[in-house]
Amino acid sequence: MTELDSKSVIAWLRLLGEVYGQKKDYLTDLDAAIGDADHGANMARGFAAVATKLDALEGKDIGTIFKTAAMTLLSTVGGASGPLYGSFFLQAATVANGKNALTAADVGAALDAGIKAVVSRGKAQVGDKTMLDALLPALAAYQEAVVNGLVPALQKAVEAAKAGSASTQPLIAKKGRASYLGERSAGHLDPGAESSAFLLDALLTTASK
Amino acid sequence: MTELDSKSVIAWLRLLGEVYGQKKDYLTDLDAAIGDADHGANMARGFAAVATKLDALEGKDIGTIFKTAAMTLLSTVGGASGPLYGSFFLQAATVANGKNALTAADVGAALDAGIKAVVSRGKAQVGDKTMLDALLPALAAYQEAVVNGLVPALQKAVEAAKAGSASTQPLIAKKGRASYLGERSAGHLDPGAESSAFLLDALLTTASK
Amino acid sequence: MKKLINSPENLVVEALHGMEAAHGDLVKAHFEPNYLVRADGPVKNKVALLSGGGSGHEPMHGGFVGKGMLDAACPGAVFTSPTPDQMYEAGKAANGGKGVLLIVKNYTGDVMNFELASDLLKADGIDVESVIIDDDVAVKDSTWTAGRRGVGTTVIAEKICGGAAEDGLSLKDVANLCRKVNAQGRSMGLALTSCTVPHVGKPTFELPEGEIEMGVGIHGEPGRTRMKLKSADELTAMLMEPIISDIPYKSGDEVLLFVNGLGGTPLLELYVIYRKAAEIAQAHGLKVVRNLVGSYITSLEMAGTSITMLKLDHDMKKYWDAPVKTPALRWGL
Amino acid sequence: MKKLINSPENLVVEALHGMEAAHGDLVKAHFEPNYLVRADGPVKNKVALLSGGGSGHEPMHGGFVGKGMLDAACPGAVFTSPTPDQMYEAGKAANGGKGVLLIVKNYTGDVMNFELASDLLKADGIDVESVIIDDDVAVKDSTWTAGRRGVGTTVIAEKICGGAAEDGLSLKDVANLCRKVNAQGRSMGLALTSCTVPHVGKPTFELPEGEIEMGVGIHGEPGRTRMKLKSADELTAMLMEPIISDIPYKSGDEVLLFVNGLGGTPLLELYVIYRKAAEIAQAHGLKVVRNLVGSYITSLEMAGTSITMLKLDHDMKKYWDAPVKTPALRWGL
Ligand SMILES: Nc1ncnc2c1ncn2[C@@H]1O[C@H](COP(=O)(O)OP(=O)(O)O)[C@@H](O)[C@H]1O
Ligand SMILES: Nc1ncnc2c1ncn2[C@@H]1O[C@H](COP(=O)(O)OP(=O)(O)O)[C@@H](O)[C@H]1O
Ligand SMILES: [Mg+2]
Ligand SMILES: [Mg+2]
Ligand SMILES: [Mg+2]
Ligand SMILES: [Mg+2]
Repeated sequence: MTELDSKSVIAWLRLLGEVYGQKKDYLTDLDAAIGDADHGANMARGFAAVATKLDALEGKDIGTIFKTAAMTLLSTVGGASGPLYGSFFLQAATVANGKNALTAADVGAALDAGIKAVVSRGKAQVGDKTMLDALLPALAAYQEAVVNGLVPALQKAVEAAKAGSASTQPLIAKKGRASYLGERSAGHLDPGAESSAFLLDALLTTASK
Repeated sequence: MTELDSKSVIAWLRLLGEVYGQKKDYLTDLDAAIGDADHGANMARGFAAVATKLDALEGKDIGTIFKTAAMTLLSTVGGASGPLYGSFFLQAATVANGKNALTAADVGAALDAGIKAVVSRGKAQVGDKTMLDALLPALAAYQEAVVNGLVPALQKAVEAAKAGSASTQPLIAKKGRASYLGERSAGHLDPGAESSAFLLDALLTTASK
Repeated sequence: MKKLINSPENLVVEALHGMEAAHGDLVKAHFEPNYLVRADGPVKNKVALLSGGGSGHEPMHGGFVGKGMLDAACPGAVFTSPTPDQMYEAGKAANGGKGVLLIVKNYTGDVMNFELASDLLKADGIDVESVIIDDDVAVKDSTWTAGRRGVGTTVIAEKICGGAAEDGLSLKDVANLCRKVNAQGRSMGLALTSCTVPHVGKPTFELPEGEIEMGVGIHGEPGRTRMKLKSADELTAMLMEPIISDIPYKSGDEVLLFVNGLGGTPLLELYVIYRKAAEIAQAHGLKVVRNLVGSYITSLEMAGTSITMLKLDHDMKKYWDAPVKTPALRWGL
Repeated sequence: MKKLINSPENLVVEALHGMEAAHGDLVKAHFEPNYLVRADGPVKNKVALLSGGGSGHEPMHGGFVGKGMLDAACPGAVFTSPTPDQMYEAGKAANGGKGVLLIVKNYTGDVMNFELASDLLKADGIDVESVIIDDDVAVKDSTWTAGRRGVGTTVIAEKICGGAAEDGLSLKDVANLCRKVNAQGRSMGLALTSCTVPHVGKPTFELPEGEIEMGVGIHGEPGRTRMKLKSADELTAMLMEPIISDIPYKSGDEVLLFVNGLGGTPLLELYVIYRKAAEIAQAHGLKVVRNLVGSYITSLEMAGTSITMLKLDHDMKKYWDAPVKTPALRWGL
């Protein structure tokens, strides 16, 4: 697949519903260690709600799909991840507005807009032990590889997201609930970084079909 | 010993402080099974309080000693056993009033008065799974053997009290907190019957010295 | 055992000091013997209400001392009836000349100790009435046994009779109202976990994961049956059934519904239960016109709930609504 | 996990139904999105107070909706911030024309969701002020981190600002008072046991016999340190020390002392703690002139306590004393 069409976007979001359903306990366990044991439930609840909207989105432009996903996440997830992933899709929607397919460059622009929205809402940066430790390196890797096309760029992005997420383990959290732990937050993966890596991984799976 | 003098009465009460201190957990465990897990603590608290009064009772008549024990038990034990053992000593005191030694017959009269007070306060009878299952048979056995003298009569009383207490195991409680359990109270010893057997056993120990 | 205490021995006295420190405008604590009285008492020409029982059921009874409810409360050791000397001194201190009503929960120990206290007070020439609360339908009622235990209706009776006493009713009338409340109130509870008596140091009973004690007593006494944990709605129905089938009522009657937490159950769960209990009452044609939801008669940290229902009449409603100002229950003042 | 629930999914909605059934005279529940508002609201020409947060901290916030306190409360899923659409609808429903004050506990999720709600309300032309409560001294304060958590001072701020709003103060003035309360309030808590989030089904953390979590958060977030259980007096001193060394005060200042239970700790123990906390405050020359003792900001069934101290001024005292009529806090009405 060289372009991501609206069918694929819907397939991606549907896959995310499944992925977060499966990873619910895993993400919650991570959150129990340095947070409040709800990240898995939050993501599962949000993307299950998104999944119920997808049939009605068949044939809509990708901007509309992203916006619907954004509003659904905003009104069902709550917590920190709700506004963050909500803002991600909301800003990604502005780039995808009116489009029925996204080129590799479009996907890069959407990721850029979405991830910047996460930065501006959460005011975190790389090294703060948040989802941005996965998302920002992934964005950079994607942009570097975008000339090779959608799937190769996504492959690089996923690798970078996974490495970035793994890199959160030794970090002391500076943002989010884990920051209350200070030094005791070190030694644990950040749940949001893991859920972000899953998000991109599912996109790669979808685009590879 | 053929008579119980006031020194021996004080020694008995002092021994009871030790006995209930040692049997505290045992009695509480029994009470936990069919009551509210405080009989051991109640008896230990009450007789520890009695023990603090004993030095000042040196040289007093046995009526005064019993009455002091009664008032102390009434104001420190609480629960069902407080008024019951309190009434026991209060009525025993009326028999012992002004006496510095109790003959075997006097001890019988004191036991009779004390145990009747327990009956009239608690309105229980043999077979209700209470301390009376130990006390009433003990009284009967004592009276039957009183012609043989203090210690032999007490030996019979203690035997009867122990047998009476053991007999409570299969019973369904009709009085006290254990009665709330109905049939579930069967299969457990009654804590008050056990504490009554200890009371008489300590008297035998004292009288045998 | 994990508790925020200094020692089991000092727990009750230290808590009394804390209550006085926190609520000195409402209650005054006395020690040796231990009791709490209204800070503005004795109230002249008002029937004095005195209750008491083992500690570990807070806020009952000490938290209900104040205008419109109790004049005095006697805390025993944890789960152990207080002693006659406490009740006697508290009764004398609370008496405003119009006599003393003793509100006694039906436990052998409480009954006998209050009996002795009543004798002592009467010997001083004080008018005394005693009312025994025995509302727990988990226990079979019978003249051959100790009868039913006194539980949730006690709280309601203390409030209603407190209102009546403030209104100037005589000792006889307040006592009769109290007897009527008892006759029209029924309760039943269940436990999800045991409590741990501080001086015992280990749980009173073992309740494995997935099991509950249906009909538990507030001292952790075993109940009707050990059974599997069910949904809140099913358990609520199991508590309501024996209450409704025992309480004297006809369709259209007004009731007060009291959903009580035993200590370790979150308020969130109590509201889930209240919702279903009110539904069930309505389905039987009962009008729930007053209610109380919260942990008012507890069993230390036991997780569980009890439901109390009282068939109301005009006076009971009026005195329930009357102003009350105590550490734990307060409105209109 | 043993809980009196039907299912983790329906817990919050069923509890809201229960609250409305029990307190229909005070609060009205709305569903999809979920929120509670005053039954007699919106109150014309009064600043509306709106708060919210994850469920599991009851009675906060829903139990504080009513005259003299909150106009609306938004419950999220258990321990999860509510969503902007809830806050937006609740804010519109509560607004009486004088604007809406959002009282937000400082958790990243709450802050971001309330930010979005504030934008939505402002877009509708409604005046909005937001105050972030961050009073938990267990957490190191720093501009480089999420800062301190919002805990017990929230309850006090809602009461005091509720009184100020009833008194007719403007949105700006109520918001500034709220900021001042936050600036003068400090809290710290400790846990003896974990809580169990219903949809997780197992305890959030393991706390072995004999160990406590000092500085725990109300969502079971780990605190400053895991340590051995000590006596109530020692632990109270360990909670009071960081509060007193951080709070701006001088000898002779008046304070409000709030001893809070986290859910599973009996009232009896809270009074033992209050006694010592008041003693310590006095030893520092502070005058404890107001107080609150009870489980008002909880963590499901967690055993533990938190202490909040607020340095009072004349207005805060006046508005604390002002009448309040909510399901969980009531006086003067
Ligand atoms: N300021 C922030 N910027 C970016 N990501 C953040 C920020 N704060 C928290 N996060 C992410 O959110 C995740 C937690 O989400 P979640 O558990 O759903 O919310 P909450 O912390 O409110 O319970 C963290 O693991 C982290 O990756
Ligand atoms: N009515 C009664 N008559 C005689 N003995 C009784 C009666 N009720 C209870 N008891 C005795 O009291 C014992 C319990 O005492 P204790 O545990 O100290 O008091 P409580 O039951 O109030 O906790 C029972 O084991 C029983 O032997
Ligand atoms: Mg979380
Ligand atoms: Mg007992
Ligand atoms: Mg007892
Ligand atoms: Mg959360």
